Amino acid sequence: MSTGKLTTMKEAVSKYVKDGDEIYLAGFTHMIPFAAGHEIMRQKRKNLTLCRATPDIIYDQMIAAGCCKKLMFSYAGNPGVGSLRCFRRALEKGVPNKIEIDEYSHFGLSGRLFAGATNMHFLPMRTNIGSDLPPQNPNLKTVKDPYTGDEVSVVPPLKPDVAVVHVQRCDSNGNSHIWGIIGEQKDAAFAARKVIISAEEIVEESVIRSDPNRTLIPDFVVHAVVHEPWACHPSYVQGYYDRDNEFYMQWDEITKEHDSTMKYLDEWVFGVENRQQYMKKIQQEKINKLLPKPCMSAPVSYGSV
Amino acid sequence: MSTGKLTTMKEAVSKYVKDGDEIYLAGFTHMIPFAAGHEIMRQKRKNLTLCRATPDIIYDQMIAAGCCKKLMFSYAGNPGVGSLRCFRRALEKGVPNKIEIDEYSHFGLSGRLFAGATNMHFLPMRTNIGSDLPPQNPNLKTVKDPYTGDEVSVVPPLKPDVAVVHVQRCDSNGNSHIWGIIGEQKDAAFAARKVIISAEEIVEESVIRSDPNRTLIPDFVVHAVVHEPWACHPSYVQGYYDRDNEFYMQWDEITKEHDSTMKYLDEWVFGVENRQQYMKKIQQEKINKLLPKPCMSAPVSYGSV
Amino acid sequence: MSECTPSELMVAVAARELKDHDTVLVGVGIPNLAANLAKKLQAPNLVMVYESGAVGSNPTRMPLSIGDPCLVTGAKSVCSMYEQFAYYLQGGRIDVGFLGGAQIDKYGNINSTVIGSYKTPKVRLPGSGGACDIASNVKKIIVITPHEKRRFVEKVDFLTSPGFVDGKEKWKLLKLQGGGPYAVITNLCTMKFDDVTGEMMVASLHPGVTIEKVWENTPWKVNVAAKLEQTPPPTEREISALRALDPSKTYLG
Amino acid sequence: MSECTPSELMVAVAARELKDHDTVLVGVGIPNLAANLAKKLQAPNLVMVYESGAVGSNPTRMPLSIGDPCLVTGAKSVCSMYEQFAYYLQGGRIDVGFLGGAQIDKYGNINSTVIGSYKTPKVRLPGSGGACDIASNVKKIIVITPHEKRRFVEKVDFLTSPGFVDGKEKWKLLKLQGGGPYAVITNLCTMKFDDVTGEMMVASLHPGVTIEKVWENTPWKVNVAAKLEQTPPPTEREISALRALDPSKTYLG
Repeated sequence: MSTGKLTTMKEAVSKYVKDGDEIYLAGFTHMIPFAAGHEIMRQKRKNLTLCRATPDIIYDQMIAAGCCKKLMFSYAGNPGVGSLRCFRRALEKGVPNKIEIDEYSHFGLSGRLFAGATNMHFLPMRTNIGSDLPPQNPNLKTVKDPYTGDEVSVVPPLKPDVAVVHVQRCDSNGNSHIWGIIGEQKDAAFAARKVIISAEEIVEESVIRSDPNRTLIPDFVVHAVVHEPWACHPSYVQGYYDRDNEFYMQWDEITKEHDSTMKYLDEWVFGVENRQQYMKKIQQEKINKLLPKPCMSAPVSYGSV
Repeated sequence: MSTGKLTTMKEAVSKYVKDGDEIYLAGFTHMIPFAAGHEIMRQKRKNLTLCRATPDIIYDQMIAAGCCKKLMFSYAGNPGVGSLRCFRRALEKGVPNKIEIDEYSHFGLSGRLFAGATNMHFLPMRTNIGSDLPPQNPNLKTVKDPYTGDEVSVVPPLKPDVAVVHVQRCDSNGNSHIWGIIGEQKDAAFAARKVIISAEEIVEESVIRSDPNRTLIPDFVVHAVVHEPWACHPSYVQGYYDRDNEFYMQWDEITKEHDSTMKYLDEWVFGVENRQQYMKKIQQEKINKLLPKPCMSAPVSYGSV
Repeated sequence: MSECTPSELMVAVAARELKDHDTVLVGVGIPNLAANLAKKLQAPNLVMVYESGAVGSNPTRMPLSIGDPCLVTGAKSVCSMYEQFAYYLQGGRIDVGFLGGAQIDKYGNINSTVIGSYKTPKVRLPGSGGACDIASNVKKIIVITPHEKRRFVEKVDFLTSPGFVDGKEKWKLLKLQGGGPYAVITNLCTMKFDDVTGEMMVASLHPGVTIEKVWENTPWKVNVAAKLEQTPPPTEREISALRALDPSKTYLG
Repeated sequence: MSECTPSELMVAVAARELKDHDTVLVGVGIPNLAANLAKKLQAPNLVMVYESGAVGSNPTRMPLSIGDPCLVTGAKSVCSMYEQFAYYLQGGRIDVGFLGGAQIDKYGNINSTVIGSYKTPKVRLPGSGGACDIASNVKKIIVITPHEKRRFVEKVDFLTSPGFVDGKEKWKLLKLQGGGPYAVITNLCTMKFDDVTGEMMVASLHPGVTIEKVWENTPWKVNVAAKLEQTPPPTEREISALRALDPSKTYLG
C-alpha cells in the first residue's frame, strides 16, 4: 500500500493549523474529531476562530484551554444534556478569556459552509426573516428576489483556513467513505483551504473504488491523512463505536468550575501524548460497552461491460 | 411484501401525466426512462413541455410523435454521436409541429432543478455572464451581490408537474437506492409535484433500510411505483445492463426523414403494448451482450449498540 | 381518567395533534415520545424526520440526541445537514415541527437565545439550532412546555424563532412559507392562536384545570377561545402505550 | 518525427499542456485521449473529472460518452450533476477544461449553439451543455480543433462560451473566476492569447507548417507572437502510447 499523505496527528496539526486560523472540526453529533482538537490544545494554538453548528464538548474544552478567540456556531449546547459551561463562562465572565461570537441558525451556518464549498457569491435561504438575529449579525443580509420582488435572507460563503474531518475509512491519499449522519463533512472538506482527514481505517484504494458513490471526499482536496482509531471518543463512529453518553453527562459535572475543568484537561489532554495513550486510560469494560454488533449494508453492483 | 404504491406504467401515466404538463424524465445518460416516454407517446399526450439537460433519444422520439410543445434543455445532441434530427426538424422546419425552446447551460438547468427541489427563491451561479444566452432567455437574470457589489447570474426554481425517475431498486412504497451516475434524479423527484418511479427491482424494505445513505428518494415524495425491468434500453442501468451504443448510432440513420422515424415508432412504440413486448422484440443475443459481470461494492456496517 | 404525570399528559395531548401520513420534524425527549405515541395509535404512517438528516428512523431504544446512531441503523434515508434543511424543511415538506424554549410570548414567538440583552447576557442559552428554520417553514408549529410564569412572557427578550411576530397582519407581510404557531400544549391547557390577530388563546382546559388556574400561571390575562373546550382525559390505551415507550421514565418522570 | 495523422499530432501537442496533479475536465474523444496520454507520460497524477459527476475514472475500454458506465466502475468518486458543477467547477477546483465548437473567434469565444440567428437558425447546434460553465470557471481553457476557415471567424454568430469576449480589458470587468482561453491547438499550429489585448496569436508552428499556411486557413490575418516557436515533433514514445489508447482508431483516424 502506498503511504500517500499518511502522517501523525502531531505532524498534521503542526504543519497545517496556525495561531489565528479559522478552523472547522466537522461533525453533527457523529464523528466529532476529538483527537485533532486535543492535539491542537497540546500544541497550544491561540486566537482560533472555532466554527461548527454544534460546538459540542470538544470546543467547550478548547475554549477552557484558552485556544479560542471567536466561536462561530448555531447551537451552543451539550446535546441531550444542557449547557456548555466553558462557553458560557468565557462569554459571560471572560474566563479564561473573553470570546466573541458569530451566531446563526443551523440552516444559516450549514448554508454558509455549503456556499463556501461550492464557491457561491451568496446563498438565499428561507429563514432569519422576523428573527432578532440579523440585526446582531452583519453577515445576515437580504436581497430582493428578481422574480417576485420579495426580500430574501442571504448568507455569505464560509471558507475556513483548515477543516478536520473524521471518516470511517479512506485510502492513504484521502479518498474517503463516510456513512451514517454525514452532517457537513463533505462541505467542510470542500470549503476549507487545508484539509486534515483522520480515519478509523486506512484501506486499499480498491475498497474505495468498489463504491464510488460512497466517496464524499476525493483525495485531491485532502492535505494530510491520519490513521487514528477511536479519534472521536466520546463522540461516535457509526458501525465502529457508539457515543459515550455517560461522559456527555459527566461533562456537565466536570465543568462546574474552571479549575475542575482544567484538572480534567491536565489528565486527559495535556497528560497524554496522543490518542493511543488517551485510549489506554479508558477501561476495557467501558470500551466493550460501546462496540456495536455489525449491521451490514446490502451490496450493489457497479459492473459494466 | 406490501403492494404499497405498485402499479403499471399504463396506469401511472394515465393517472399522473396530463396534456399540457411540464414533465421531467430524469437521467444524465444513465437510467433514462424510455419505458415511461413510450407509454406517454402511446397515450398520445399533447402540448407537453419536455425538460431535461440532455434530451437524448427519448425526447427526440416524443418530438417526432407530436407530444411536445416546448423543449427545455441544455444540450440537444445525441451523446457521442451527433445531432438530434427530430428536434432539429421541429425547430428548423416545424415538422411535425413547431416547438418552442427554453435553453440553459448544464449548470443553469441543473441549478434550476436543484433550486426547485430545495424551494429556493432563486439560485446565484457563476456562469452565463458574457454569454449571448441571457438576452435570449428572460429567466436568466442578474442580482447584485450584497457582499461585493458584483453582478451575479441567477436562475429561478424549476418545479415540473411530473417527474419520472428510474432507479435500480426500491421498495413497494418508493424508497429508492440509486448508484452510478446519479445525475439529477434526486432533484427531479423533490422538485416535481407528482413523482413516478420505475425500478429494475422491487425489494423488501429491509434491503433499503440496510443502507439508508444510498436512499436518494424517500417514499413520501413518491406517487406511483412501477416494476419495469429494462425500462431504460437503449440507455443503461449501472450493474444491470449497458448502454446499447449501436442503437444510439442507428438512431442517426433512422431519423434521417420524418417518415423513417415514424416507421420506427410504429413498430417499436405504437406497435407494442408495453415494455415487456418491446423487450421480446429484441434478440436475446443482443441482450446478452449488454449484460455486465457483477462488480460488487464493499459493504459497510451501520451497527449501533 | 388514568392517573398520569404532567409530562405524560402533555405528551398524550400533543400526540393527538398528529395525523396519519403527516411528516414531523422530531426533537429528542418529549416531542420524540409524542411522535412515537401517535405512530403507535392513530398515525401508523407518520413520517419522522430528524434535524440530523435521518428520515424514517426505526430506533430499537430511546435516542439520547437527534444525532444518536440508533436513529441511523435501519432508517429509510439519511442525507447531509444542508440537504436536510434545504430539501425537507425549506422544501416545504414538513407538516409539523415541535419547538420549545426558555420564553414564549403571546404571538407564539420563542426565545432560546438569551435572557437579558444579546451583548450583555444575563443567561446565555444554546441559541436557535434549527428552531428558527423550523418555525419559518413548517405548516404547524407545536410548542410543548410546562405552564410556568417565567416561560410565558408578553414579549420575549430575544426573538429566536418567529411565531406571528407582532401580530398576524404584519406577519403576512413577511411571507414566511410556514403556517406559524398552531398549538401550545402545557400541563394545564392547550392554547391555539386567533385567526385574525394571531394572539394566543386558551382553547381547551386539561382535566381538573380551571381558567383561573391558567391565568394564575400566565403573566398576562391570556384570551379565551369563543368555544372553550375540555381536553378529553388520556385513555388507558394512550398511557400504557406511552409508558412502554419510556420504561425507564427518562422523560416522563 | 514519427509519421502521424493530424489528429494524432493535435492530441500529442495538447497532452503536453497538462501538468502532473492538474485537475482536468474531460470530454469524450480527442480531449479524453489527450488527458489519458498525459497521464501515461508526464502527468501520472492527473485528476480526471467528467461532467457526469465521475472523478478519477479508471475505464477498461474507451468511453463512448461522458456518461458511459465504464467511467463509473472503479472510479474514485461519483456525485450528482448539480454537485459536479457546483463543488468542482464553480468551486474553482478545475485547472484545465477542453472545449470545442462550430466557431471560434479571435478572442477565443466559442459558438456551439447556432449558425445564423438564434430565432431563425440556419443550423441549430446542440447548445452549451457544460461549455459555458467550463469556460467561465476553469483556470485554462484549451481548444482542440481542425484549422478550417469555417471554424475560425472574426466574430462568432452566437457567443455560447466566453473567451475574452470583446478583449481582455472588458473581460476583466466581468470578473469571471476562470483564467480564460489559454491555447488553441490545431493541425497547423498552437495559438495562445495576447496578455494585454486578449487576442489570439500564433505561438508555435507545427512541423513543416509555415505562417503563410496558417494565414491561408484563417479568415483574418491572425497575429504572431513576438517569439514564434517551432512545435517539437511528436516522439516515438508519444505516438506509440497514443495509439495504444485508441487501437481501433475511433478518434485518431
